Amino acid sequence: MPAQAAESGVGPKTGFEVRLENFTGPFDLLLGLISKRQLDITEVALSSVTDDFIGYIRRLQALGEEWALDEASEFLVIAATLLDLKAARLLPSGQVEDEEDIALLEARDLLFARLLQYKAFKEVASLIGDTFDRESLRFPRQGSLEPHFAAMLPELVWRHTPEQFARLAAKALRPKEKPPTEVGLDHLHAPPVSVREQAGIIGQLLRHGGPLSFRVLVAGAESKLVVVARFLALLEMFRDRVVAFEQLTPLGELTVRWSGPDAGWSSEHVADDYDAGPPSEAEADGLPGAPHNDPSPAKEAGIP
Amino acid sequence: MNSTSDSASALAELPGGELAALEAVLMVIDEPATSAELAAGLDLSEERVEQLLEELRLEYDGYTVKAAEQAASEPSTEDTVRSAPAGSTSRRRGFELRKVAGGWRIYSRAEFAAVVGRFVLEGQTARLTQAALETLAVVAYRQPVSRARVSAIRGVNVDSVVRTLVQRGLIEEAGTEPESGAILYRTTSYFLERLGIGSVEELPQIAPHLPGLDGIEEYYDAERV
Amino acid sequence: MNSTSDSASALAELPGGELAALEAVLMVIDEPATSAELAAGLDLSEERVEQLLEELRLEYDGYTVKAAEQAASEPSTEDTVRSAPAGSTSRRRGFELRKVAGGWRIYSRAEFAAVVGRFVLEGQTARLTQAALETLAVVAYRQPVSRARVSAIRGVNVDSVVRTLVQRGLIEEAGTEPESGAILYRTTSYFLERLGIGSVEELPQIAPHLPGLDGIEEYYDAERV
Repeated sequence: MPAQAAESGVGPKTGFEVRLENFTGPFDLLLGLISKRQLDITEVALSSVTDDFIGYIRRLQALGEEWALDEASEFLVIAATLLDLKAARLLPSGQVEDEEDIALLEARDLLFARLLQYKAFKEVASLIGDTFDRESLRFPRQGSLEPHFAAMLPELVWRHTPEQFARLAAKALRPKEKPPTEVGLDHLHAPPVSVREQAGIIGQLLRHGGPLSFRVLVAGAESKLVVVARFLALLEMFRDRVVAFEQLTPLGELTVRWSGPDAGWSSEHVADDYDAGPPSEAEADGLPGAPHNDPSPAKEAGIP
Repeated sequence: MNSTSDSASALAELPGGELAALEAVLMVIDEPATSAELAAGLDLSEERVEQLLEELRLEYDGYTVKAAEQAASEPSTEDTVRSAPAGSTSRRRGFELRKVAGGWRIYSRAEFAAVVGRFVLEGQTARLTQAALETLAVVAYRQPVSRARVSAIRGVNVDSVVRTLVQRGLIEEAGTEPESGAILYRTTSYFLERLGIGSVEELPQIAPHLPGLDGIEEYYDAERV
Repeated sequence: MNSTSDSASALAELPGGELAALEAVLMVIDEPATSAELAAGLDLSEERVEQLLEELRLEYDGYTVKAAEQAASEPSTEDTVRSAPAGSTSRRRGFELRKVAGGWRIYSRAEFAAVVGRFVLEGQTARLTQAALETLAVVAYRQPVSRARVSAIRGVNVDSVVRTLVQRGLIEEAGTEPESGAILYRTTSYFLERLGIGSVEELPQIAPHLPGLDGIEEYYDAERV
């Protein structure tokens, strides 16, 4: 888990190529890459930074590091956004035409806004760190009461029976919170979008409309969450071998084709991991979407 | 506190007077004491105590202070003068009196950190990691704040870092968010003490670093719906 | 300690010199230190440290002391003079330097015991706070246990609460942890007396309240990594 490694790392940064684990998150990495190329955040040459970013993730993978899903997903979300932006730049230049272009612009602004915000906190964090260092040179006097003062303290009022005291101990010894064995979904309070339902819609579309691009499949989505749900549904359906993917060139259009039986498949088969509240365990440890030969990509539910 | 004048005269009769009495009390505290607490213990007015504290502070720093204890009955802060030798000269002490986290406490002077550090092992704390500092910064400027919110700003899961910060006494729980039930966190007075500041308001402004924060704010709030 | 002269000159260059360095140490140590320990930490000869200690003691008592720091290279004890104003005059402090059980530390001056006592009692209650009770409970069921461990279990810094409990005679030091050197604490016989039981073994089992205690144990150990 690279982010975990970073949490305990103290050493100075010596460049991302040597010390891969040194970044404390995707924003940190992105800022590092931008400053390495001496670019202004607001006018980043996206293609080169995107390549660096993707390259960094690849090298992490090559090192065989296991990623915690929610950490990996943030990296991937940002990588995907960067790729989108880069792809848009590579296309023949044109005016802002459709809603997708506008969405892309919004995505870029959001990414930069979040990056700027992170940068601000990173800067004050380093100010706070410097102050801590400076202040740690001073030691406070730990005044302790001399026995003759301690003797002046009023006699202690003690009302606890041994049993009451034991209950108190049990309470104090109970762990405050469970160790984080699961991917946090607490922050997802959006109206529930059912993956199963979305699978049904996709099945409907594909069986009656022939092969469709992913772009078309999510065209009618009313929110980001629905897009995510449809994406997850597709993964589920891929596992069930009822859909096939086709992508002719890297970053090219992703075409989805129905490969299941004409009848007899129902979205009821789609696992309800996503729809039954937070998963009880997080077995997912690979990169979401990447290991298609993995027989069970079904638990990768943590995309925030 | 109607016995103030009696008490003041009683204190004044002791060798060293009020100033020494205040000094004696400062010796036994183990966390910053507010001027109100000190005033209650010494049975003096808070203004008088603040005046005396300021005088001690200057004296420990090596400034010559016109001893104010003779002028106990005329409480005018201007009495405390940084000036050339008047009543007594003073050398710069190995310790200093500082106001932190809203209270007063005696600290060894930073110059002697190397020497003092050989004696005081306890309380010496390991340096915080970059991740911990960033998380602490977000909590400090956005408090009270949930872990999810901090996560969103840092782009990584912060659960374990938050636990570390709680354990180190730098942040603490501050109730829950009404809608989500998520635990909120805020910084502690120990955090202020470690930073040597009086309150979170004294933290450096974040605004200059961050154009258009308000818009982003909305973005995160929208995210959390 | 053959580097004594080097170190002495290094200390002497700091504002306040050796005297201030020694003062800094004496002000913040929480247990008395012997002159040998002080000499080792300051990298000065024991004779020099004793000379400086005597000088500080006199100064705090209000005697005028011919500042010896300029004369660091001429270690002659006779230099330290109780005399009429020579270099500086000094007021009698609210604290004093005392030798207790072979060690030196700065304490509040005995004349101010009444004032200090009033301050100590002010705000003190005869009842333990919830935080103190819970900390006591953890020590009772996990003894001997270090502060770090109790902190980890309670999720907050417990340093000052532990001090209170020691002051109250409910817990006491019980050696150190071999690996870390951290001080361990155990409950006292006064604690047993207050609780009305004969020995720690008579504490009610808490397993029924707390299923899977062993697992929790491991959890906390993991926490401390």
